[in-house]
Amino acid sequence: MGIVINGTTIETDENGYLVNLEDWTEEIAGQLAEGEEIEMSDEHWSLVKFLRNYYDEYQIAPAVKVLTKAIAAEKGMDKKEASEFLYGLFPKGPALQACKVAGLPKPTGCV
Amino acid sequence: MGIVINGTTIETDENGYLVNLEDWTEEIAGQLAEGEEIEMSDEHWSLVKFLRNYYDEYQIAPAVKVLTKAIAAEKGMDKKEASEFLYGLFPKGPALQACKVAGLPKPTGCV
Amino acid sequence: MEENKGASACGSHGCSHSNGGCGEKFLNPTPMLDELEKGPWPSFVSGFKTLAERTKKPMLRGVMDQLEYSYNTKMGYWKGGLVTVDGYGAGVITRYSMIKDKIPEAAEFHTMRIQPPPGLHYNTAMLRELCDIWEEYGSGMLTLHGQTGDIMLQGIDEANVQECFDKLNEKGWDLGGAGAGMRTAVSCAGPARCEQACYDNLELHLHALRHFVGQLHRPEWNYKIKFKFSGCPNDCTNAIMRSDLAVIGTWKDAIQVDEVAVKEWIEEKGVDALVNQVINLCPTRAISLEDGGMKIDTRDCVRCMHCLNAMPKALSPGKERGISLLMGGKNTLKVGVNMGSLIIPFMKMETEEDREKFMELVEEIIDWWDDNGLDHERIGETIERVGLRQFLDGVGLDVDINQVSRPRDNPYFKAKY
Amino acid sequence: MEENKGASACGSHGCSHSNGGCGEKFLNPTPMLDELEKGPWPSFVSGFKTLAERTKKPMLRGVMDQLEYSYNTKMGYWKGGLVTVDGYGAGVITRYSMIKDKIPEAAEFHTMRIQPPPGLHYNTAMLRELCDIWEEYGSGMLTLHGQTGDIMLQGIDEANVQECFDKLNEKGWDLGGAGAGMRTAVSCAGPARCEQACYDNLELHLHALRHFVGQLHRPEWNYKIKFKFSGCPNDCTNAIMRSDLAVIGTWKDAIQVDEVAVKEWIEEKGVDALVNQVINLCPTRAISLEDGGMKIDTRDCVRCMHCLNAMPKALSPGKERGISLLMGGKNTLKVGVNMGSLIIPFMKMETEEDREKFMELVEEIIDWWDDNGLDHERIGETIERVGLRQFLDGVGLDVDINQVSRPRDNPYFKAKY
Amino acid sequence: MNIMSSPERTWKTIESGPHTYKEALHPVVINNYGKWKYHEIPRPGVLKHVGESGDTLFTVRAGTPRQDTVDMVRQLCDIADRYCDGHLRFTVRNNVEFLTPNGENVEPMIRDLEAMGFPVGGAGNCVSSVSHTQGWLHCDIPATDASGVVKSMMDTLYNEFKHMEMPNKVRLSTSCCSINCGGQADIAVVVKHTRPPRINHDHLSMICELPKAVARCPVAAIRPTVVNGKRSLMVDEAKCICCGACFGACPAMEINHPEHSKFAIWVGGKNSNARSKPSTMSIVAHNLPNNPPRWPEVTDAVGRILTAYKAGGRPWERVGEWINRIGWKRFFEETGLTFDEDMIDSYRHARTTFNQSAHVRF
Amino acid sequence: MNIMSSPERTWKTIESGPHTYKEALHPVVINNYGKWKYHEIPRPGVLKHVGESGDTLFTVRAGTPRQDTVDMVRQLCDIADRYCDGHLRFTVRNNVEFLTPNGENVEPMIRDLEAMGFPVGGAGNCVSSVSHTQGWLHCDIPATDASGVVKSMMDTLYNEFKHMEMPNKVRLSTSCCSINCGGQADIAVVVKHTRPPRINHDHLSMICELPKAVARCPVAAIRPTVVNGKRSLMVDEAKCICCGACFGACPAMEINHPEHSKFAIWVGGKNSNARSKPSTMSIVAHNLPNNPPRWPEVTDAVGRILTAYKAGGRPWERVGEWINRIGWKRFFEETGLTFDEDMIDSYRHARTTFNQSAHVRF
Ligand code: SRM
Ligand code: SRM
Ligand code: SRM
Ligand code: SF4
Ligand code: SF4
Ligand code: SF4
Ligand code: SF4
Ligand code: SF4
Ligand code: SF4
Ligand code: SF4
Ligand code: SF4
Repeated sequence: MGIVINGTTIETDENGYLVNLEDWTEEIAGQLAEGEEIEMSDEHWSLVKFLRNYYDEYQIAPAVKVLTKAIAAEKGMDKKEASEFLYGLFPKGPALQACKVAGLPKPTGCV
Repeated sequence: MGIVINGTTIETDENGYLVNLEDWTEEIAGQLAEGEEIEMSDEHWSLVKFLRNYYDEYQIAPAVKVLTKAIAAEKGMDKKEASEFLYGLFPKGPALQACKVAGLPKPTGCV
Repeated sequence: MEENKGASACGSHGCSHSNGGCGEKFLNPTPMLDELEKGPWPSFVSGFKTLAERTKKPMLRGVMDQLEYSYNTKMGYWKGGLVTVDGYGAGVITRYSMIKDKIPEAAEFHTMRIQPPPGLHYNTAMLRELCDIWEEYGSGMLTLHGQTGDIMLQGIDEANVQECFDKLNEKGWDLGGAGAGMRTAVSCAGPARCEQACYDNLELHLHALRHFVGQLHRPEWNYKIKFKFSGCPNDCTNAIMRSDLAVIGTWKDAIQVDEVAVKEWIEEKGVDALVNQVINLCPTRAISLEDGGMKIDTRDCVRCMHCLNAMPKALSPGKERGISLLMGGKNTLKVGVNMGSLIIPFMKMETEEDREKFMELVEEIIDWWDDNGLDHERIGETIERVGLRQFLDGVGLDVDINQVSRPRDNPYFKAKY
Repeated sequence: MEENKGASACGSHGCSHSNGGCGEKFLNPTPMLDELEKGPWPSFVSGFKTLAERTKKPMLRGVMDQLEYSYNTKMGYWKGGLVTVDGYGAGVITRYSMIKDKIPEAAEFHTMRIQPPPGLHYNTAMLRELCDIWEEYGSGMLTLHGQTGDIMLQGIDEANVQECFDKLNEKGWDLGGAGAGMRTAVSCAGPARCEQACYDNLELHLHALRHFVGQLHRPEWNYKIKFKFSGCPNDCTNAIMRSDLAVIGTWKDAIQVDEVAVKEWIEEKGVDALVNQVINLCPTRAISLEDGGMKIDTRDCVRCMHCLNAMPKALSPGKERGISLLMGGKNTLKVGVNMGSLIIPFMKMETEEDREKFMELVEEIIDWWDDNGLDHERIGETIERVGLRQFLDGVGLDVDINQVSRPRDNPYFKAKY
Repeated sequence: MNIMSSPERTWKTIESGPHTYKEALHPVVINNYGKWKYHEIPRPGVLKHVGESGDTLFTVRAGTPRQDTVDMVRQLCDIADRYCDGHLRFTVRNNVEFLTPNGENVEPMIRDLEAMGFPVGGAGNCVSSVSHTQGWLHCDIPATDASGVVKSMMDTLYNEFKHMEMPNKVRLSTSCCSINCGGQADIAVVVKHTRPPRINHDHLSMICELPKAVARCPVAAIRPTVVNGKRSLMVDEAKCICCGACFGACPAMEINHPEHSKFAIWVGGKNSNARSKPSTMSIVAHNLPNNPPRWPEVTDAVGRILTAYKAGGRPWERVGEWINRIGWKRFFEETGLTFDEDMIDSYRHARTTFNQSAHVRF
Repeated sequence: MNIMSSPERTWKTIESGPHTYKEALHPVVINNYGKWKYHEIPRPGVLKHVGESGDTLFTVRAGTPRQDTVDMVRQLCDIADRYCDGHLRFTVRNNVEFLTPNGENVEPMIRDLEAMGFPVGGAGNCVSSVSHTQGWLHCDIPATDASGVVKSMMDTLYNEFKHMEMPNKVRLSTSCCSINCGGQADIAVVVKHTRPPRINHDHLSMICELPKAVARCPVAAIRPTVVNGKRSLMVDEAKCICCGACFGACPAMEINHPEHSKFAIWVGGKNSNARSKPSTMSIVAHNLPNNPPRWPEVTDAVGRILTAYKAGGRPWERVGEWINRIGWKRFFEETGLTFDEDMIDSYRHARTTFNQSAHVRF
């Protein structure tokens, strides 16, 4: 399947992830978020930036634990609050939704 | 104690080893050999060269095993013959006599 | 036919039916699978066929076709993905087919893991409810139970997941664990039926999994954590090997002995049997033969359970009961299989306060692992890598000789000086 | 006095005697050592004093002074060096004092390691000979025996070493091992006195150490190799832990049972004792209680020796006797202590041919280690590092289930495909 | 935490965790909760529990395929409603248990269950159901179908499930990859890969997080490389121990193979603390072919082990304890299996499996 | 090989190896060689051997200091000449044994030996002599004097040597550094360094082969450095496990310290295969001071262990087997010693010492 941007079809897999990661743009991110019924705020975009920077540096998506700790540290929350904040931003979870919107590879081994 | 070369006393320990390894010269080697009642031949000098080169490269004296294998390889002997050849050259053993003549550190841990 | 591979072919026998069965049957031919309908043991294939022919769900036909294909090619064709419900990051095992072009009816086949009641105790109302909802939204296939302890509702489209969950949740069911978080737990029958149970494992199971419900649903640890709750050291839940946190009931005082029943046992079975089947099998020689009878030296007993198992009428666990906590069990991945090791030799486990105190301890333990563990490292691997002593220090637990089978046999540590 | 430190001071009490005793005594005061003359156990200090006062050897006075100094400072002051005899690279343990300026009479104190007869069997002629030579050339102190198995003749000047050795050699004595070569061996009393001996360990000891005499005297391996020869699995030489090559006598067939003696034992000690002291202590439950008597299931017996030890009149080793070879024992250095592991479950060891065949095998083993071992790595360390299977392959030995306590519990190997 | 995100959703999630259990307990169970005195096994598949109160409760256990259907579960519920006042449970080993205080219900219940195809048995000293996993039906990394292996095995072991003729309980497990989700057991049949992974470079560069795959390898056999201009990985086959961990991290590391993914058989696993400490399993056969639909080589080997154990085990010895008494040498002789050099441990702690004694078997 | 090198030397070396033994054997021994039937221990320190022929042989065992003199050996020879036709032997544990077929020689021999200060005993279920090493008398790396420790201990254990009141044999050993040349024993007293080595940089650069010292360290704690312009080494104290291996390779790595080189006590070593497999020792006390000339803290601890074992051990249990039955917890309670966190293994294979069971002691 795919999403259409300016008449071009960008290929996505059955979970809506980009098949070719180089296709990512902020515009595409917005479309991916729409598909998840997520309204992007500054907090959302801040998280997307964090994810993309992390991936650039390490070539892996951050584990949810890493993400949660980063948010807790930045916002002065405990781990539980940070987790709830994260799921507030992305109700179906950082793996499923945040990484998708950020254009990172689809995480495996979450079973 | 020491040995005297050209009027200079070169310090040696109670086993006759050079205290300062930089003092070594072929002349000193000859004197050390004399002290052991060893008449230096080409074979002896060849072994001394091997020892000094090895020490320069590795900063340790070759284990007797290494020495024996090297001789066996060079002369086409088996290990037993090489060992006997070695003790023929230096009757009290490569550790005690050959390393001393070659100006290497006194081996430890031979107990 | 090969030219029909864009449509659903009639399984392996090459029939040209498209998106349909063969003849009047709903299902395509599955000769390999059919072999497994023979023989006396109940056949999962027969069960699947019956269900499919009755409900005529295309997903069932697709799954059967793909399974048949696997049996022929000796390869698997499912791949992972990410499907979940609102607010949860785990609990649905996503499965997309790698050969959906070949078998489109098997394109998706997700599983919902559902937490059962502790001890796998049910009444028929619960089960009928579960079945009705599952037949409505899913395939009708289910596993009772998954090895970790879940009810596995196998086979649902992504489109139906949220609604199915809502219906189940309404009836008291909740998703089970997956990913790097708390997993669903298992309890043995416990005090509901077993005379050996040394604590209320069913209640502790419920308490613990409610305590960690957030981390079960929204995994965020290094890797998974599993609890298993066995009522006694027979360990009928295989807790020691199959859980990171093995809670095993035990006792501190003497085995309760019914002398009359002991005599009856000996009269029935004989002194040879007493020696060969009981005395000689005590691992620490706590039991001696004394004038044709048995004497148990309590201080040598390690609560292995054998004599109680051999003489159930005559012997019972002591009165001072509680739990031992063993940690670090896991299977073979990476470092090889590990049995759990004893961390807490004994804790009382009778009251609500006892359970709360235990939860606080487990929180400490998990925090330490969260801070010190590497990615994808089980807690047992972390303890081994970092050191048991460092773990105990880090969690604030006392050193106890029961934590080791022996003190070290090497002098290689730097003592205080 | 401090100003006399260039000369030999009168030990720790500061007496001003120079190179002489205190008063009419030859020895200087040694108050710390004197403490060890008290109490009922034989005192090495008393022995030393008696010898020194009789022989008035300065070396003895020096050694006593230095030992006293060590007792006061809690430090040792000997250092190594290289002293040997012609044609040998090992056998004399060189000791020079690090404080010869302070205690010049202790400047040198070398030890000659001498190989004893196998089984430490002596006649008085041998020992008197040894003592006479040692008193003439050395200190007169000796150790019977060193832990590896040598007679240690402690305390000789370098100047006397060659001549002393020649005199000893003339009488049938030879130097023992040191350094990276074959070491002196130990045998238990063996068939000379022990009813449990399953092979002639004294003869094999002699044979083996003669076979490797060259590598004992001229070390050229990675590190040391030790043999120990125990006549049975009681292992009275501690072979399993204290040797690289532990040769332990054993048997293949059934334990020989004298039924009459068994009955007598039971009559004397009782059935309770039979159960508690024999049956319940068999490690593999090979022995059962049967109608008040014992039944040994030969196939379950692992030749541990216990029942034979408990009932020496009634039970004896089987008739089909030989040796097991265990390898890899060592103490704690670097990798921690290792017991030897079983490499050859059984070899006949009766004839000269048997002994020759065993020597060939050991040569193969040592060659493999020589080729694959790292510097200062015991053969057991090499086998562990490289792998037991690679060792067996490399030496041409058959794989045998007895070599392991169990097959592997992990699937982590690459099988043939 | 309460979640409400989908606009058309009306239900508000209740994170309830495990289902409650008290309503699942039979009144007689509730009355004797924690006050049971002893039990007996009056006949195969039937347990009789006696409380301190004198109350008795009967448990009738029956085998199920584990891979069930709603139809099958409803049948079980019918039985429970008819004989057990609507109460039943499942065992950790996937058997179903029906609980009744009425002794006279036992016989007819057994008849009905057997008629439905559910064999009554699995209690006491017998072969119970096989702990097993999902295989080709659902898992993303299986090399076989555990359920098919189980059906094949239990067809041959049916009578051992229904009678009590073993020295002690026999626990079997089957798993579809080396991870062995089925667990440690008296006898386990587990997939064993024999060949290193073949890397699908196209997939890898597209779908995998390369550093994660590298980190999964316990022996550092995976290295980065470039293939067709894209970052990829390569496997040092000399180092690879065929563990399959990389496949779990990244499906492009294809270790499954129709021919080279075989079966191994393991024995001696024990989780209980009875007598000896719990023990892990040891490998006793491998390179057995993956032969659906009946896997004959596998069932044959399991059969030989069980035959020898049944004949030679002493009362209360588990399979591993029987082996410890008779020795591994005799185990291989009596089962006709072969000890080979691959069975010598070469992984971490291998040293500790050497026979560091003169305890020897002939 | 025959060697003749020193000009004034007349003897030509005969590489004979071990001294021959046949001439050392008593005629009765020769006649019954390999044909002994059984033995008894009729009284402490006396063994009676009976051959298949009916011949009997008595062995009288006496303790020696191991660190002997020619005077002492001649005394022993006098005894042997007087009572044993000139035959004697030494045990692997440094006791002396006198062999005679004449029963009437036993009593007077014992009297003479005791009069000379050689205690008769050490056979059967008692505390035998202590296996020990050279210490400050001769070794180049000792932190204590093993012979002094032995004299002190055996003074307190004298009666246990002379009687048979223990559950089984008790083997003791003492070693002067962590290498433990004295071996694994029921109870061992071994030096344990507690502080990393202090490097004598002057000596090091002069006398040591630096790479050899680096290679000796099992935890890679030694690194090259430059001190005063010369190549030298440094120790990472955080990594160092105080093993002392570097000291053996190079005396400039000074790990011995009058205060920080202490004693540890170990129990449960067993070399025999009787009953249980051979076992290594476990540490049960450490940080005991090195207090010549009587080492009271050490002898006290050993005494407490022996008292508890003597009181609580069952027939045939070695110290380690007694502990396995009663449990480590009770061992520490009954001996008054303290289990501490340093006793938890942290070295290779530590995992295998965790208690992987629910076997627990209270
Ligand atoms: C129902 C069940 C617990 C549950 O909540 O599901 C259960 C129930 C009982 N177990 Fe169990 N065990 C159950 C799984 C286990 C397991 C786990 C497993 O099957 O994988 C184990 C550990 C196995 C292992 O070691 O790996 C287990 C190890 C034992 C033992 C120890 C056996 C031994 O000697 O090693 C006993 C003692 C005995 O046999 O009397 C025991 C005893 C019992 C008793 C007799 C307890 C009692 O007093 O009522 C129960 C009936 C046993 C029977 O069926 O023979 N139970 N028991 C499980 C039935 C499994 C099945 O369907 O066959
Ligand atoms: C479904 C189930 C087998 C079954 O048919 O019952 C299962 C199936 C999988 N297991 Fe498992 N494991 C299941 C119980 C176990 C158990 C047994 C237990 O929990 O009692 C173990 C051994 C205990 C343990 O945790 O080690 C187990 C050890 C593993 C491992 C290895 C963990 C290790 O440290 O060694 C993995 C690998 C991983 O986590 O990446 C794994 C991974 C997996 C994955 C997620 C592999 C994958 O790549 O997808 C499988 C998903 C199959 C699927 O399609 O649903 N599974 N797995 C069990 C979970 C059902 C449930 O929730 O009730
Ligand atoms: C003389 C000696 C062998 C030698 O050639 O020197 C010897 C001789 C005998 N030993 Fe031993 N053993 C001797 C050192 C050993 C050692 C090594 C040691 O002392 O370090 C061991 C291994 C100890 C260990 O396990 O670490 C040893 C483990 C045994 C055993 C097994 C004990 C056990 O149950 O674990 C027996 C069996 C017995 O006690 O009946 C035994 C039995 C015997 C018998 C009874 C054999 C016989 O039938 O004649 C001999 C007299 C025993 C006695 O003194 O009580 N011997 N025996 C050693 C005397 C040492 C001493 O002076 O005290
Ligand atoms: S673990 Fe113990 S309490 Fe639980 S069912 Fe088994 S025997 Fe009963
Ligand atoms: S429970 Fe086990 S350890 Fe305790 S007395 Fe009984 S058999 Fe022995
Ligand atoms: S090892 Fe065996 S043969 Fe040798 S003395 Fe000891 S009991 Fe006798
Ligand atoms: S020698 Fe040991 S294993 Fe053999 S029957 Fe006797 S006690 Fe048992
Ligand atoms: S054993 Fe392997 S293939 Fe089978 S369910 Fe578990 S992870 Fe999947
Ligand atoms: S199969 Fe295992 S050992 Fe081989 S490359 Fe993959 S992770 Fe590494
Ligand atoms: S134990 Fe240490 S100090 Fe004592 S003799 Fe052996 S190496 Fe030397
Ligand atoms: S004492 Fe041991 S660990 Fe410390 S530096 Fe020396 S060799 Fe290394």
